[in-house]
Amino acid sequence: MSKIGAFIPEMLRNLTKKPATRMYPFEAVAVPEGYRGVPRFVYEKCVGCQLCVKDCTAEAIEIVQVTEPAPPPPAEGEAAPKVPKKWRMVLYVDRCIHCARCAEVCARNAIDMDERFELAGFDHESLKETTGPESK
Amino acid sequence: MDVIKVAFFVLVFPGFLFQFMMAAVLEWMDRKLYARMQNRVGPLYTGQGGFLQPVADLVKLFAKEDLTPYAADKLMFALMPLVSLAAVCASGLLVPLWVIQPYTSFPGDIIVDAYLLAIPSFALFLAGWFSSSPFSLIGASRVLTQMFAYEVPFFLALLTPAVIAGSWQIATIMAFPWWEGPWWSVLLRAIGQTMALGVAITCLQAKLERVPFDIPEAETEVVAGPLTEYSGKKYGIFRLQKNILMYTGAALVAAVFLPSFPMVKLFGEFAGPVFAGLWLLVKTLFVVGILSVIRASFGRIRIDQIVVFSWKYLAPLSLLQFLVVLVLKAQGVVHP
Amino acid sequence: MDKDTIWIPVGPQHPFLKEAAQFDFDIRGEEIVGARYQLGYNHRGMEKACEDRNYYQCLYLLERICGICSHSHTTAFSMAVEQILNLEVPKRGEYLRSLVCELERLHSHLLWIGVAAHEVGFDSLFMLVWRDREIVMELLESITGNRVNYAINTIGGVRRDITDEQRTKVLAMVKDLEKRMEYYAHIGTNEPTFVARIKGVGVLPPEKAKAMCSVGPFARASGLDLDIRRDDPYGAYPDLEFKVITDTNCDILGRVIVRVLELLESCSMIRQMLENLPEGDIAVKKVPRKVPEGFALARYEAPRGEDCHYVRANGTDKPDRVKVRAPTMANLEAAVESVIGSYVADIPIAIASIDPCFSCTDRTTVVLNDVNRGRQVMTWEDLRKKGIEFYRKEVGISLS
Amino acid sequence: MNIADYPKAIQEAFPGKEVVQTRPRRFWIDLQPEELRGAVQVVKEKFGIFHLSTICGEDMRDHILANYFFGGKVCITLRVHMDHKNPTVPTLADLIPGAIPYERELRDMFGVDPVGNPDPRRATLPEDWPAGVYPLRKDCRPPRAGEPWPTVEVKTDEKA
Repeated sequence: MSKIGAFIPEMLRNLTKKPATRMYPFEAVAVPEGYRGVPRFVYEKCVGCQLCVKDCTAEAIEIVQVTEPAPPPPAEGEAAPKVPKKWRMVLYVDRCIHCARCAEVCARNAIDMDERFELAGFDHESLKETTGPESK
Repeated sequence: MDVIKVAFFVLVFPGFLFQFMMAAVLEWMDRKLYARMQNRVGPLYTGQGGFLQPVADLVKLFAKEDLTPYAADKLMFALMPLVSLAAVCASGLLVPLWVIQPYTSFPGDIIVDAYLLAIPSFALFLAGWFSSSPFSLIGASRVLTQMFAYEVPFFLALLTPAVIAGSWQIATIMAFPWWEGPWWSVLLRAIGQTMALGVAITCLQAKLERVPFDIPEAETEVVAGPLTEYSGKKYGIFRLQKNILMYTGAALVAAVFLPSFPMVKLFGEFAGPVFAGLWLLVKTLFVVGILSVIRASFGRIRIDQIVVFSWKYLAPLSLLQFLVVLVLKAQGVVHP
Repeated sequence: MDKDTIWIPVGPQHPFLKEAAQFDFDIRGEEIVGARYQLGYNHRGMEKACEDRNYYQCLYLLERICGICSHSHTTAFSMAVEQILNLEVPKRGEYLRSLVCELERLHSHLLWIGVAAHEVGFDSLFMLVWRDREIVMELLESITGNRVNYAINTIGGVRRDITDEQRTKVLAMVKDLEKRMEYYAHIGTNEPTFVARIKGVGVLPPEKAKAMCSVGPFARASGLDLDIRRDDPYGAYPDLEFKVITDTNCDILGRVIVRVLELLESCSMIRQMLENLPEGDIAVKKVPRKVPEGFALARYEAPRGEDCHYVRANGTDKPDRVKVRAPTMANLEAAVESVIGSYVADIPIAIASIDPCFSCTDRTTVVLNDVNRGRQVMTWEDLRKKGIEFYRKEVGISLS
Repeated sequence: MNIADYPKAIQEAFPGKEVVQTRPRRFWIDLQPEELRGAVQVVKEKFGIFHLSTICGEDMRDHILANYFFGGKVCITLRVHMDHKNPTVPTLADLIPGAIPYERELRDMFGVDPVGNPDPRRATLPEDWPAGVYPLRKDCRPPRAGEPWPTVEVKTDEKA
């Protein structure tokens, strides 16, 4: 059977309760452990296999080889010193959908997720992040 | 000198400026209470505790672009906000902030006040009718239907204290010595008054078009009803009008139904009127608080349901209490 | 249409629609005499886009079909792909999938109750229900790493295990939430203004629900005993004990009752799953990237009803065809028909009673310039320029 | 009926047809368009499956395929093979009113004409979508990121 004003007691009780609102932009909100933020690139580990590029749904990752000046030609009779290739990641944060597939697929664990979530900018260019060794 | 006095009376106190302030304060209080009842914080950042938020909203609306639909009647579309604002401001002048108010207190002012309070609904109807959009038309027809539902019980409820006091002047009704007479007569009068207060507050809620009676402006059904096409300054004026209406309506209900005390006798010629005014404001706040609780605790009903509710329960109830009062009066127990 | 009838357009933009869709109603006075709907405002070309992407890309793309039942779409899709690959998902993986599914059902139904209350102007109930929904959202965030797009599924299992700490947290939450839900059930069926708006409104008789192929709580409220979790079991459901809630009211009150009771049922399922969580792997270790030729249909009980995914594989790492049938598509026609004969005021709540999700329903379009009509797709820059020009000329304001 | 009894019963109900069973609860039957309505009657009356889950069109390059998924305790899929040039299929609107939106979608996306469908409107495509372009057919390819959007010169479909 319906009762008129069935909700009034709850309403009046709420007057004495602390509001549930969080003062978000003024008080920081902690993210839980394991939160999927933005991919973080550890360029020392990357071998340039491009698996993350292939699996990225949003096509937000580019892995480019760092072009370095050619090493000095080896002296006579010596084998050329092996220069490891270096890779740089260009991440379009505006396209990233934070699914963490790149981190999962990477065999060398060169990508993990950080805990950033306040991502906004006025244009696409400001949301383009490049991580990798400085090209000399 | 007299001109300046009248101008001060109309424009500053208790005229437009004072009403504007009261409207802002009451809107802030209503929003804050409503939010707290829903476990939210409500307005927070403009002024102390969001106190200036209503004013800020109004300033924002006045700065916005003002559009008039191509198909609308330009004159009526522009005129209706002003007409309704003028009507509620005039009705605000009739509220006796101290015991006898100059210029506007006269025998029969309660009738004038009740009619002035009905004008905004008509203005709203015309505004919706002349803006020529399907949502406005539906909203306009709902405004009128709803008005027929609540206006009669509201008038009947207002009559009760007038009949008890035997006067059509709000100030005289307020000055009526309700504590005099044998205890059972006081009790019977109090019961009649309480019933009338309940009817009046329900009707006031309907007049203000707030939940559960916000049928003409039901956001999820007809966008904003008659105000769908309004924007900028004109919408701002309608909003201001609604808030002033909340003040004047609540003040009228508080003045005639809630008990007053002979402040002049108690505190003297000078301090008495000040205390009378403050006491009326306290009562007004109380009425607005009840309105907020009603707004928070119910859902919106349908237009057919409000008509049924009003004619099945409200109108018989108001007739009943009116009858009780008439019988008491005929028995001579009302006048001590 | 005679001259007494007014046509009111509801949408594509309307306060009661949370997403864009077009409804046309013919009304006479306050009564509705005709209703039509038109979809297509949310087409994003997902089915077509899937044909150009590999299975993992598809998985996370399909998660973005809908923000509320994101887990439903990924589970259904990975179930279909696993069927083609003949993969057996480990028991623990199945349980975790179903756990997230039931948590998602909790938050989806709580969301719906809030929306339904808002549609009838009962904003206090809306605020309080959504406050409690936030608890579920936070739990989902801590379990899966995100509030909305959980991305916990992968082909062959799930990606994250649940810790003991999270397990106790979920169990405690379920206990708290059950109490609140009983209270909301009490309010939803007792508050006179709320009940007056939902009782006897949007009536859909059982025969009609059957003929219109309705699904989910919408069909169950009309007395149809349909539930994929029981009829075509998947995941952890064969091991669980649960009732299929049906109601014979056939109106919106029935849909409220069904959803509220399903919340309680979900709570009990979550408890069962967490108490009997099997040990072991959570996903298949080696999943081939190329899927052999084949086809499969996965059916899944999403919070809103049956979700069908059909996948055809052609031997490469990209699917040949992905078909998604979201529950709203099945229910919308019936919901629109059930409005006819009621009042204008009932439109929002009657349409909302199927928990519509137009993003789920629409999925394809490509914008082309139509040369014949001289219409052109305007870029954002062009539009901005045109606006500034307009204001300079017509209003005399310089905005640049 | 038990799940184990279904394969035999379905084979008996569709004599002369090859019934493919991929999972315990999934049955696939190939049909010609004119056999569809009879098969739907059989599914409805013999097995009591009244729920049409959806209709899924497919472009198989050499022909067009429409899958009718009937879902109850088991899912029986009727697969209708149609000609690529002028695909038509009889409507199910009178047997199962719930099929109307799916048939409209099929018409929009694949150009399959459901003969007798009472609703001639577009289902999901915009009203000024060019006639004769069916987005889910394999020859219609959307541009990828970076490619220019195409401009096609076609006559606008006026009836929509």
